[in-house]
Amino acid sequence: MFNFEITALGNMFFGLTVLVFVSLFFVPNKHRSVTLYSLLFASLACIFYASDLITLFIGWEIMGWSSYFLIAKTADKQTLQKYIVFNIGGAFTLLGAIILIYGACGSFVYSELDFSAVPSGQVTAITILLLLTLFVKSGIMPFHYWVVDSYSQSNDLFSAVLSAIISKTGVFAFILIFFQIITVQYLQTPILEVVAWLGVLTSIIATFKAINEDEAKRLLAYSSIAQVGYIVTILSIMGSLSLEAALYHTVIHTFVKLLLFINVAAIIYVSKQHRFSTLGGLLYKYPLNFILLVVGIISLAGMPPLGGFSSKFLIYTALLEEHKGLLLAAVLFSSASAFLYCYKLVYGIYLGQPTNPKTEAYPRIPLRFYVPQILGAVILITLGTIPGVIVPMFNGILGSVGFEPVLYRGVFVLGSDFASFNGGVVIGAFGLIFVLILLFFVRLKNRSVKPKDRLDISYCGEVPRADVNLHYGYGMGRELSRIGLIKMILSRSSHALWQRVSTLFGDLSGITQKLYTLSAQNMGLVIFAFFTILLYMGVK
Amino acid sequence: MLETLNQTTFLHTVVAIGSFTIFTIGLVGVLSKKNLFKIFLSLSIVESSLFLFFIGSHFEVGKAAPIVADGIKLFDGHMVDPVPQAMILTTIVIGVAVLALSLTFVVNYYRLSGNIDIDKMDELGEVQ
Amino acid sequence: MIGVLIVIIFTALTVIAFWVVSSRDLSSSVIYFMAFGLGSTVLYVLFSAPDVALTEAVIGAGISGVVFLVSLLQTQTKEDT
Amino acid sequence: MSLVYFIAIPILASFLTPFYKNYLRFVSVLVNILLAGFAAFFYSRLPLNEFISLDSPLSIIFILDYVSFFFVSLFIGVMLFFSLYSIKEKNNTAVFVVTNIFTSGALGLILSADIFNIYIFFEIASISAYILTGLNRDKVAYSGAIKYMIVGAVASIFLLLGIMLMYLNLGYLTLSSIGAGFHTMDKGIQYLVLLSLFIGFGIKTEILPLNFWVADIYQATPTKIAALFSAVLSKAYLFVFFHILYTLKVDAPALLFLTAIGLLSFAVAELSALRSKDVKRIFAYSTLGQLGVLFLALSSANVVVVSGALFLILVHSISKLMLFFSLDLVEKKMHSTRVEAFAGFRSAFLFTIFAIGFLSLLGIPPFAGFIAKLTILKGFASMGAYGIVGAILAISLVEATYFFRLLSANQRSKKTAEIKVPLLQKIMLSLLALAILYLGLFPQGLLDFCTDAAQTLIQGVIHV
Repeated sequence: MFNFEITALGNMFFGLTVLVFVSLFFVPNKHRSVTLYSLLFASLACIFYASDLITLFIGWEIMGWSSYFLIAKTADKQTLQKYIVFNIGGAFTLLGAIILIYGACGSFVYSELDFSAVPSGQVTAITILLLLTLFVKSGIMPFHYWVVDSYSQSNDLFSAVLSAIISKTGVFAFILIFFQIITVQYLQTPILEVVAWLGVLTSIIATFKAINEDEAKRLLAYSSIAQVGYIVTILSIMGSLSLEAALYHTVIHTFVKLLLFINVAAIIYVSKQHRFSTLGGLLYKYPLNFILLVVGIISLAGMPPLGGFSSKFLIYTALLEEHKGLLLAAVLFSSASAFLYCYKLVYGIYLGQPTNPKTEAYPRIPLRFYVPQILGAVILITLGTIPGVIVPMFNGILGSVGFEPVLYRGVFVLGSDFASFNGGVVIGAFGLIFVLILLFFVRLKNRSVKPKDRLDISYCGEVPRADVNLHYGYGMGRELSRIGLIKMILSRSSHALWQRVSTLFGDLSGITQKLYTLSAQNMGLVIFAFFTILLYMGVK
Repeated sequence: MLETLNQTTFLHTVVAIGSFTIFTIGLVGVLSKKNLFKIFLSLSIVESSLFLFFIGSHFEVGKAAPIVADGIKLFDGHMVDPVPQAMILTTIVIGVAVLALSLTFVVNYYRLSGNIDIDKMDELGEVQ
Repeated sequence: MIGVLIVIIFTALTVIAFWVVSSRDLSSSVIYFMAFGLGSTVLYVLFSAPDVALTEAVIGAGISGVVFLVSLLQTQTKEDT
Repeated sequence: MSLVYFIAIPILASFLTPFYKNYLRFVSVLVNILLAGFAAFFYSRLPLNEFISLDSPLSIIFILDYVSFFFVSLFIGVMLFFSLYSIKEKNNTAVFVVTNIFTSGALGLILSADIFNIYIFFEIASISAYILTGLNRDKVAYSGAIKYMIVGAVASIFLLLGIMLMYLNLGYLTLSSIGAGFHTMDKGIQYLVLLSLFIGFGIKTEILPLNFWVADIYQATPTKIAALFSAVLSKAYLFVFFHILYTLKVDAPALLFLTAIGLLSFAVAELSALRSKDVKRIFAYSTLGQLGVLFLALSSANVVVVSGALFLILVHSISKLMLFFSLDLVEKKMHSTRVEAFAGFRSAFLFTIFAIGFLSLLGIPPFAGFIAKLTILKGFASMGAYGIVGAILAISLVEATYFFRLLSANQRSKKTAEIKVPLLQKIMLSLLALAILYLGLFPQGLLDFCTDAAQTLIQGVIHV
């Protein structure tokens, strides 16, 4: 039953898991359940090191239900129902795919699976089922309903786990299954084409949803969906460079989301506020937190000089190399729009006027919140400076999956024959510019005027009342909805559909329930009617 | 005329038709009557019709009762097959046991609820 | 001869069964039921099944009838409808 | 040593009750331990046929082959568990009198290999079930019992009809001879016989159009007894039905029909549970659903699927025992089995037990239900019946929704009462939970036995 195998791919994901779990261990948390977290950890190990599909499935399911119990304490009824329907449903499609694979190949063990003799229709069915599973776990668009609510309503620590690790299991399984088990030549390109576009559309839609979001954790959840969307898009190209890009982005995104979720969690912990409209102006109170956030969002937006740029660079070059111009444009569009919500994080929480009068009374952030953040920041900065340092690990994975590594083995230089950049030079240049700007502002500081209270806007023409929300984050993104396409994206909500489906099933259930309350006599009538019908059918 | 009446095949037909009629009457009683006593009476009649059918279908004209008397040591071709009779004996006894039990329940139910109408038994069902 | 008897008794049993089911008065229903038991006893005798006949007479007609009557006494004797 | 002891000892134990009225609960435990000893004794002597009186075509035969041994040991285990679990209930002699008869009825059903004995034990088991339903002695219980008796009487009428038709046409009662001669019968009669058997057993095995009474009966029955119905009674009828069916070697369309009925049964039952507001009824619906799966799996005539079904029977029995017994504890404290009451208790132990039971029923690893489900699905995959695989998985999703709804209701709501589980109950329930976990992690030994049993079942009773 339980068969394990240590692989380079498993090592990478498991390494990420260990780092995330260990650093999160320091974070204070009200709902700390050691049993459930260790179960979750064990299940992740089970997924990453499995050597047959059953072990993978066991890990997958344990991950599903242990996360459920972790969420259940804080989430509301509907969120939980969505979570369970999507995740158990996803697991069952995985089981269905596994059973199909067993029917086709007669085995569960990775190394014994051979799809060369399997009819292509069956391979397509298997592929679609597996993709459904992966899409559900990583929240690709039509299957993302559960993600945002679950991320935002679970406790702050677990949101980080969900986004940093659990959404990556989908990526892991994608690489494992489509790069290693069902190898490239058996996969139909139309499916991959669809997957690529689904991924990129997901990232665009999620980005705009994020911009319009007023709740910090929901914003991060949408951002997480968008980022995993890139990964799926780039994976679906199925080339060496794209695989390395996907792996790189996985690593970056794990630490970015670890950093950002814990960063926000720290603010929520001290302020008990989780909406941008009730936060703001915390820069001078929590400067360290602010700096860490900046590190996180620079990486999230994929700007040089931090780690995010390295992975985005690889993604763009991979798309260019395969001549996927349209996809590249879409990714660039979504990536550029991501600046908007990144800015919202900075402004909404740290800049502007504090909207909440209690701001002065907020306590200090416990130091333990900084452990995962600093870990993330150090890694992101390192990967920005010496981006080539983890390339050997990726090359090892590519080798084990049967692909030719294409990335250079330099430390400062990241890139393939196609394009490359020197992380040291980039960070040096940006560092210089940064220092210059800093000096400029330090000079300006003496001349700036400090406001006395939040309503003191002495340079404006009018004097606002106390109930006017002056916060910039309040209503941000509202103007965007004037643009037709974006308005369409924003106005669509899964809620109504979900409501309709659950009402439908409830009504059906009500009808069948009526049957089970038949009186004894009607029961007898049913029995004899059934007997007569069968008799009639038999006689005929 | 009377000769044909005495033939086994004819008798079997009579038994089949007769017991089927009684079965149907009982069945209609079970399904249409609202009084619990009536339902259990009808069930007994349905059962009895089955017994009649079984014993009757096994009977062949001219065969004696399967009783091993002084001279006869073995069951043979002149006797009716004893197995169905043994079966029916057992079944009748079981039937009465079940009947007594069900009537106990009916009486007890009546004492608690003052009702022996099957349509008024609404204690069970989905809570809302 | 036996054929005629069997036909007659079956007819009678059918009628009695109908009475059992259709009678308004529950106690007369039970009486009819006992009569039904006796009728089938005769049939069992005709079918060369004296042991079944005995059992039916004592248990099928006798005891069940009594059980019915006793429980009727404890409840009501008229059918409501 | 004779197989009759399996039936005689429990029935004697309850008939001799006046001699040890106050100690019957201990006697019941002893009886069940004794039976377990017998089972262990017979294990090395499988398979076993035993004739009582007369020669082969007419004699009373008991057989104990792999599959009946599986059921016998399962039932003895369940009854032993039940008697140990309720050993502290001093004033409840009536339960033990009836459960002992119930045991012997169920064991008799499993062991007897001639069709009339099957009828007799069918009735014995049914009668004890009627009495058990009425045990609470209130309006609800009596009305449930009356309903049960009417439906049960209809079932036994159909079974009797089938048996009579078979005997009239073949002159045999033993299963093996009937199996050998069945196909010499007229086609129409064959169909009628099968139909009567299907209706008779279908009512008792709680299969779709014939199972509309079940939820009410479970609701009326004392909660712990409902566990016995779910774990023992329905399984006994199920086994006997398929034992007869495979012995008669029915043709493929008939089996396909049963498969369809099983699937439909599964779907409708799970759908009904979705909106139910009474936990006991939800468990009843879930039992119906699982019986649908069993029906569907057992009618596949495939060794792998059937062995998975046997595994599922064991797992389902354990899970339902666990769930109903825990629900009984909840009911005692909250005086209700409604969902609100279920949501209101506080007990980490009971919550864990419920969670394990639910996950196992859903077939979610690492619990034993997963192995059963996997084996069944694997078997269907090897038959190429992917449609059934998909249907089972889709319906299981519905099942997951309501089970997790219950769990989250408890986890999220305001707690009104703390339940302290007594030590004995705690130990017993943990044993069941551990068994589920153990079977989920190390299923191989049991699976091997199930494969043997499945082969025996599919082969039918062979003429000796």
